[in-house]
Amino acid sequence: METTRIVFSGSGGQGVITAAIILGEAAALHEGLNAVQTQSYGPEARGGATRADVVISQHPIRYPKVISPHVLVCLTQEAYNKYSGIGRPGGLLIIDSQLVTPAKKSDARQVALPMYQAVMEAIGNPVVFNICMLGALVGLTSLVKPESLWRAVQSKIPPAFLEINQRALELGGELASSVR
Amino acid sequence: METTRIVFSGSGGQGVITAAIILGEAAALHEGLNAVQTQSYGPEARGGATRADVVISQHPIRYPKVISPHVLVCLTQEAYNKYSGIGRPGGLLIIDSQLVTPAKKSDARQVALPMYQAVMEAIGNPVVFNICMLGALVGLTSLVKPESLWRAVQSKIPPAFLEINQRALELGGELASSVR
Amino acid sequence: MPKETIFAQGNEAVVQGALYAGLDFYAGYPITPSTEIAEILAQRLPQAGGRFIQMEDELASLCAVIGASLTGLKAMTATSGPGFSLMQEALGYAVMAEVPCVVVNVQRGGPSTGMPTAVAQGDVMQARWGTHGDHAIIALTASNLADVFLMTVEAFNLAETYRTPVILLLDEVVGHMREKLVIPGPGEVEVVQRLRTSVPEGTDYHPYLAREDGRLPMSDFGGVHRFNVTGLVHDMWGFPSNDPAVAYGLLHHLVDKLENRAETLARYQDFFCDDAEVLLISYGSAARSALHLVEQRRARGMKIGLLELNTLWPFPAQTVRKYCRGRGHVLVVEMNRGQLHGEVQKAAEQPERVYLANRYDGVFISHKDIMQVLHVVLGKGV
Amino acid sequence: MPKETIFAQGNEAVVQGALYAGLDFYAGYPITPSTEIAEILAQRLPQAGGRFIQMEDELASLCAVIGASLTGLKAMTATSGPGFSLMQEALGYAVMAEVPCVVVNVQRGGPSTGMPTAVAQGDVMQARWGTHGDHAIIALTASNLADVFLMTVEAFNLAETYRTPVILLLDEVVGHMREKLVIPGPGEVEVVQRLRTSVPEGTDYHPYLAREDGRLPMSDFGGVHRFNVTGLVHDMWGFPSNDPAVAYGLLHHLVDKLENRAETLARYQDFFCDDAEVLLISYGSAARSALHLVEQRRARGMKIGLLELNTLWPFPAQTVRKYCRGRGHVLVVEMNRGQLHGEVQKAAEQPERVYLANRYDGVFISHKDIMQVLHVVLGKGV
Amino acid sequence: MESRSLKEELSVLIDVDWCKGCGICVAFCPKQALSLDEHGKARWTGPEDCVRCGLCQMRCPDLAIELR
Amino acid sequence: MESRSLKEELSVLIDVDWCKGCGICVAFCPKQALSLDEHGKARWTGPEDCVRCGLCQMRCPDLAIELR
Amino acid sequence: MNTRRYIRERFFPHLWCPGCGHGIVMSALVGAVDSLGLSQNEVVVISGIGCSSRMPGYLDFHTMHTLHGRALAFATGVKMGRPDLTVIVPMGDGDAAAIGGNHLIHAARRNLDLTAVVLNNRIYGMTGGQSSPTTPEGDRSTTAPYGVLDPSFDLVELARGAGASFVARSTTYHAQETRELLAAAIAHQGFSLVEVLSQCPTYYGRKNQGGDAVAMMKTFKQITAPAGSQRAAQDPGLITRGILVQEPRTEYCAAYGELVRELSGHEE
Amino acid sequence: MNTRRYIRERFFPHLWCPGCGHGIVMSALVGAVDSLGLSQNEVVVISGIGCSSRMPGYLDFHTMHTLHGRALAFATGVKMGRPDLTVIVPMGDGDAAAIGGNHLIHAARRNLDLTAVVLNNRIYGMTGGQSSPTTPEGDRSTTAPYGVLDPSFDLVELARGAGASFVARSTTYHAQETRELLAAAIAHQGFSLVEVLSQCPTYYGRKNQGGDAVAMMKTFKQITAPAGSQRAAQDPGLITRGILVQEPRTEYCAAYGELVRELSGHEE
Ligand SMILES: Cc1ncc(C[n+]2csc(CCOP(=O)(O)OP(=O)(O)O)c2C)c(N)n1
Ligand SMILES: Cc1ncc(C[n+]2csc(CCOP(=O)(O)OP(=O)(O)O)c2C)c(N)n1
Ligand code: SF4
Ligand code: SF4
Ligand code: SF4
Ligand code: SF4
Ligand code: SF4
Ligand code: SF4
Ligand SMILES: [Mg+2]
Ligand SMILES: [Mg+2]
Repeated sequence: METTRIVFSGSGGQGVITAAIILGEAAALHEGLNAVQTQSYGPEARGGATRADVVISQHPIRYPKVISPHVLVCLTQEAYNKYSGIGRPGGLLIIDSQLVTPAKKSDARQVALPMYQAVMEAIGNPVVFNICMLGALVGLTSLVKPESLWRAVQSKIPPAFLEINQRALELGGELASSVR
Repeated sequence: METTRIVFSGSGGQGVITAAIILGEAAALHEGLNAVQTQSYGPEARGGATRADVVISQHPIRYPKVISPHVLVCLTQEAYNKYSGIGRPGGLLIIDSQLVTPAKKSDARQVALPMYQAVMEAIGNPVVFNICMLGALVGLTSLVKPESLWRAVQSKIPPAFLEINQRALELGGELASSVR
Repeated sequence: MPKETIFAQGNEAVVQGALYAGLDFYAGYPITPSTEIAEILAQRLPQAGGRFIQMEDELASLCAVIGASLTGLKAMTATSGPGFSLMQEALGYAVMAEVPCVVVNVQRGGPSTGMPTAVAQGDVMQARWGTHGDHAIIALTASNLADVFLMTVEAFNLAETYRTPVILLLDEVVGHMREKLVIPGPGEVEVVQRLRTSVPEGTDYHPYLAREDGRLPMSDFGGVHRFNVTGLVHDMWGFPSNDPAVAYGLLHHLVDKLENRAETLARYQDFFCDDAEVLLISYGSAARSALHLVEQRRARGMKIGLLELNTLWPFPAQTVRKYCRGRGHVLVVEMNRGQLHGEVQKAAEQPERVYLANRYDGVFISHKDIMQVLHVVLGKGV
Repeated sequence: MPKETIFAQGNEAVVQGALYAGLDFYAGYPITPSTEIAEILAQRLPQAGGRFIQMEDELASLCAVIGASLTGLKAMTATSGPGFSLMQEALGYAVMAEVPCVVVNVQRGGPSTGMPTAVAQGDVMQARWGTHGDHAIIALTASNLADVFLMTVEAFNLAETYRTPVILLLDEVVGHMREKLVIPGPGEVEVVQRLRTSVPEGTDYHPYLAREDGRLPMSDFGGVHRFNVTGLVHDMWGFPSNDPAVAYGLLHHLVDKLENRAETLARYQDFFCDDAEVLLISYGSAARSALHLVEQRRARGMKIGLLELNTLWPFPAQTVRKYCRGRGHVLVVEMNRGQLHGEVQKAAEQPERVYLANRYDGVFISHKDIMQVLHVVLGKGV
Repeated sequence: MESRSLKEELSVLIDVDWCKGCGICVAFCPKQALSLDEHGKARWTGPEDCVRCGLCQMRCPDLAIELR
Repeated sequence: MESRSLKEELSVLIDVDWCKGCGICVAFCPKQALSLDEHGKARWTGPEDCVRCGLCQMRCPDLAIELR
Repeated sequence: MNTRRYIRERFFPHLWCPGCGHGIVMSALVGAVDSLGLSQNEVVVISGIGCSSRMPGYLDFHTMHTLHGRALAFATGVKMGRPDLTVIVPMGDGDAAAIGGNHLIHAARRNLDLTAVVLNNRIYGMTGGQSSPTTPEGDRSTTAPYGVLDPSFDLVELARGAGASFVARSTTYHAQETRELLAAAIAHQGFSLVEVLSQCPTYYGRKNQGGDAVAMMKTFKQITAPAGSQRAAQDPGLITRGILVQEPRTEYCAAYGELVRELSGHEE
Repeated sequence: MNTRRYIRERFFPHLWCPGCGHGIVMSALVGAVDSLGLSQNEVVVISGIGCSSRMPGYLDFHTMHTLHGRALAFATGVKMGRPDLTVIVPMGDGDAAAIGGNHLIHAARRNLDLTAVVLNNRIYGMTGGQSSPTTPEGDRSTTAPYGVLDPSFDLVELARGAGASFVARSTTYHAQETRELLAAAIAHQGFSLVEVLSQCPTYYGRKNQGGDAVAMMKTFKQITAPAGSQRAAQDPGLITRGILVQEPRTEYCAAYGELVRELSGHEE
């Protein structure tokens, strides 16, 4: 696989960093790829927009940050306002259709999915929102195999929560297939 | 006046550093000469030998320490043992005849004066031992004028003690003249 | 056989390396961006039979580390800029008393509180000169998790070999970056154990007398040899001395044991250097961007190479001089105002050809930033 | 008209200079060989309407000094090696927050507790690099009491002019040596007063916005302008910022305001340099022995001269380069393992001609020690 | 002025931009005069029950409430 | 052994090289069994009065006294 | 009271987490200053580093954000420089009692007229939930995953032992009491320490099943009682609130000013 | 007791001034170790810097002369490294309570089994007579030429406030009592602090008309009384001696060792 650069953005509590780690781990440990994950956080970590970067490649990865992402995920309006401009032409921009109102047209292909709503309706617990998003992301991009993602999720989540996470992953996949 | 280098040595409580400061001050402030005073003290300050150096000259003084003293004063046996060797040929070595037993012949002219004994007999207070020594030193060398020395003593000593200090100075002078 | 493969942070790689090297004791005080080292060790160390303690400040942490080391333990602390400044007095003590230990500084933006969550490499000179008085120090760094692991083990090895504190000078990006880490199996990487004296009980033991090979065997507190440890100038038994000859000998020993071995202690890697007309010299996370640029430009036929330093101190001047020789241009790539650049200039035969590609605004330096400088250096403007 | 002539210690000359410069506040913690500064000020400062406080440690002392300075006072602390190491975090704060103050370090033998009563000049590099992160600093020194007095006044002047901490880097011999000191009368030596803002109440005041001449007018705590002071990267109002452009600008400002003025800030004296084939470069008490040798050898016809530096940091590289040009040999005379020697080598056009005459065993370097090195350098053996 | 009661004089004003929806004011209002709206922001929903005790203002960690 | 009294068994030994002549032992000996000699060193001048209480040893700052 | 007069509105909404108790303490502090009728130009607020130490940035006084643990040392210089100013020193529990413990006890001993306010959330908030010297034994933190082993400081007892002339304690639940105690502390001539139990729902709460901010504040109500109250007497396990030490003692700056007047004739 | 067994005779006569109380404390400490039957190889003595801190050099145990004020921090590492060793930490009053105050209160709180001995001569001896935080108000020193303005610490109260589980006090006059208290402190499982009033005739005595060593020791007799004694009760101005705090509490190393055993199965 050639190099793919992904940026997740959202607010502190949404688990975007965890999502990035899970994706990186899935690629690195379960697909034999290289993956590097970084994040940037200011003193504003407790408000403002959080950002996590993942680079996945079959080649060694040197520069660890993402300059123009192939895939950009924005889970809050603030994150969208701050980051939607960095997407690259031909790239993919995933937003949550309830939490983000796309203000301007971006160069990237913009996909709005009702992930938050779906999670709240089907599972009723916002903690798995990020996992649903990962399910959708993988559904849309095939960056890693769903099994790899699932193995990575398992390593990060306490057993008691596995079921709702699995449900969230599937939910994301379903949302993705709806637009594919 | 050409450069004269003096070393005072003795033990902590004997006031050798004060003596050195008084001599330096007499030369520097009251005779228009240059004077530099330094001292060396180790963690052994509270035992062992204390040493204070004075350089007096009509020229500017650069190197502030004394390498081969024209005048060396030793007020304890320990100081004598440690320092008597540094005196220079033709120099002057002043020792207290009660407190120091000269073990070996030194290159310098060795003058033993019963300063401590004289002070205790005539004044009865060992605190002016160092001033008596200064009196003897100046008596023997004419390094500075007695008036200059006296003015320097006055600036360092509380009024209440002036009288016994004056007495000690004179006593030193008398001892000096006895051997001159 | 590798023990395990994990997807982890640089800070976790430090922990893995330290445990591999046999870490027994950790004392520390939290500070961004090094805190994870303490947090992970708080969990892992007692599981491994070791001991973790959170102290009241950074200075106390390093003091405790020194104390623990004297009982025979492998001991470490970790901090960042402000805490590293606070440790300087104790660092000098460890140098003077020749106590093996490891001090990790995950650098962040300075001076002062600076930019606590931003990347920087501004403590390079401080690592060398932060404590008062003449001394020498070892400082290692790394740009990727495999090297972080190895350099952590190396830090313990060198600390034990030379009876000295070793500084592991990382940066925020390396500390927080996650990538794959293959943890070597037991025996795959050499681990130097403490050299203990063979002098038997009842025979005079000299804690500060070097053997012929320059090493000083130790005896643990609680063992059969009772000696003295002090930050004062001391004789070969560890007792204070004011003898100028003793002071002279000790200072020589302390500085020379490391500075005279600069090339032995030099850990570095080169990439595409053989025919390189442009040589980049870099270290820590900045070296990733440098390598990125090198690989990118090589693909386009440019003769460019990278010397990545893992040993920063003692500065491997001869190695650097050799690498610089005959290059058209040398670019030092770092995230500060040219701290290592100054050393490279001192080392190079043609200092006027040594340029600086840097960034110090809290933003991670990219291949593009370096390329921009390179353009100017090559006379192509911006 | 001189005010008074006294026969005093170097440490007392510091006190006299500080009082002349208008010292209002002193906070400190005792340590040999700087303690007399505190002791004399404890007596003199309240007599002069100022305030003295003995704090719980050295770090607290510098913090208090910074606080007092922000209320508009001229403030100082004094210490020696171990205490100077402890102050490093606060020193960086003063740099970052641009708080004028003076820190005296009367150097003693290091590293660590070292030789507390012995002379050394081992903290030269620490003065420049002791705190974490990129920064710049002013450090002054002197070899005789007249200069100690003047450099103390100068330290306050430069602190006020550049809104920066200034380090007065003395050594044990200068601190404890007694000689004649002619205290200048009022007005004889220039005293720079704090530059206060002319911005009236109600108008936006920018504590961190430089005027055209580069100076930053201040407003005292308790005055009509309320602003913020922080050790974080901050904007022109003093409020924290993470904007890379702000960080870039601030770091440039902090370093360049001093480094770019290195030659303006250079204080030095030359002796017999015009036709000197051998140039000694020295500072502090070591320069006395150097001058002794120069005068002695000149009397015998040798073409030897001395450049005595009073400004150590920012290092006056251009001045030094100029002085080194065309000399047969340059000898740096200092009491450490070559700390300034490295800077002179960097500055000189022919670094291979720059030699080191040093001593670091606690014994004061003499003209004889220097002569011995000179013999070797001149090819005459020992 | 004197004759107007506190009730009439003072309103509980909530700055929704500052309110972070922690629910503290709501939980501790002695008169249940506050509630969180659908955006998770505090609202003064019971002005008639409110006794203008000011506890909500004092306990709001975001300085989002003022009685004026 | 048992039959010999303490008095006979123990002596107050003073190491004159270590004694700095502070006079503490002399001042606080309950039996005035110690005094300073002409060199300013402590001497056990009253062995017959001495009750071997050991106070002198305990209070000597120079570890110069031993009852043995 | 017009709170906004005392704050720097442009930095609001502030950066503290939803429900963080520190904002309540800041609000109480503003109320205390207001109740004392102090002008903004005569108040200096000096913090260390931590979540609590964001406070000076938000307050429109002379403000200073210093080094972790050193706020009281800086404040000592400010107060010595301008004894007429009111100097208030908000600190975190880590700030005040871990790294800054020595400055705290010395300030208490010296009795300089500073008002120290410890926002005690019993955790390191800023750095993400490590234990502090006030984290109760057995509680969890990121550096005490198996529970804290060492006993915590009782800050009131510590300050008392150090000789503080005024010590008080309250909680964010008791916001009005906090304001009154802060006013009394500021009015006190000499060093004063006010400990305010403050909730950190983000770290302390999460790590210790403390629930959300509301639940944590309810806990504060349950585990405390006014000193001298019946409840306090009946249950010695309760944490006492109110003014716990109050002794008139010579203030340091005043004594020093007296000395300066004597020696120099300067009127200050 | 054969005192010389425990000392490094080659450094005697020692460097303390004639009449300096520190030697009496050292003698008492040797007596205490002897009375407990400890072997020299199981004792570690760790000091800071100061006249008092010359002690480790003179004692034939494992010894360490560290940094001014930091002895307890070093000792913490030593004890954590070898919990089976007896760790004794002699410190000066400046060492322990000025620069080292924070380590003192944290060691007291943490309750690691260390024995801290403060040789309180109420002055900085080593550096030549500056005031320390225990110099009584009004007394003179080289840095308080007009008399000390700030109140001094009561070290016992400070340690109590910090939560120490064993605190005792005596004086060099009461040399036997000192030995017994030191033995009790060493035997105590947990942190113990023993304050011993010690005379510095050279500086404190001279500056404050205290007379010579003998006179100063007589003063110690006059100004102190055993806690609980009639004299103490009658005159609250007297300084109390004896064991003043003694509470059994879990020792830190023991608790940590328990944790390690649980988690790792390691027997230590
Ligand atoms: C010298 C130094 N050490 C460590 C840190 C990192 N640090 C910043 S704030 C903090 C602790 C914060 O806890 P607390 O003081 O309780 O305040 P809170 O955030 O809980 O309000 C630490 C350890 C630092 N900034 N400086
Ligand atoms: C960091 C540091 N600051 C200051 C000193 C200087 N110093 C050495 S001992 C000492 C104080 C000694 O007083 P105390 O602790 O009471 O011991 P004493 O000498 O009275 O027994 C000081 C200030 C030092 N060595 N290190
Ligand atoms: S003022 Fe009192 S009653 Fe009214 S809303 Fe606020 S808390 Fe409720
Ligand atoms: S207390 Fe304040 S922040 Fe919380 S919900 Fe009420 S108004 Fe909003
Ligand atoms: S107490 Fe000891 S040192 Fe003092 S006089 Fe007696 S024997 Fe000598
Ligand atoms: S043992 Fe007792 S009685 Fe005998 S000399 Fe010593 S103090 Fe006096
Ligand atoms: S982390 Fe805790 S202390 Fe910090 S702002 Fe959030 S709730 Fe408050
Ligand atoms: S100076 Fe004081 S404390 Fe130090 S050895 Fe002398 S008498 Fe003892
Ligand atoms: Mg906290
Ligand atoms: Mg003392």
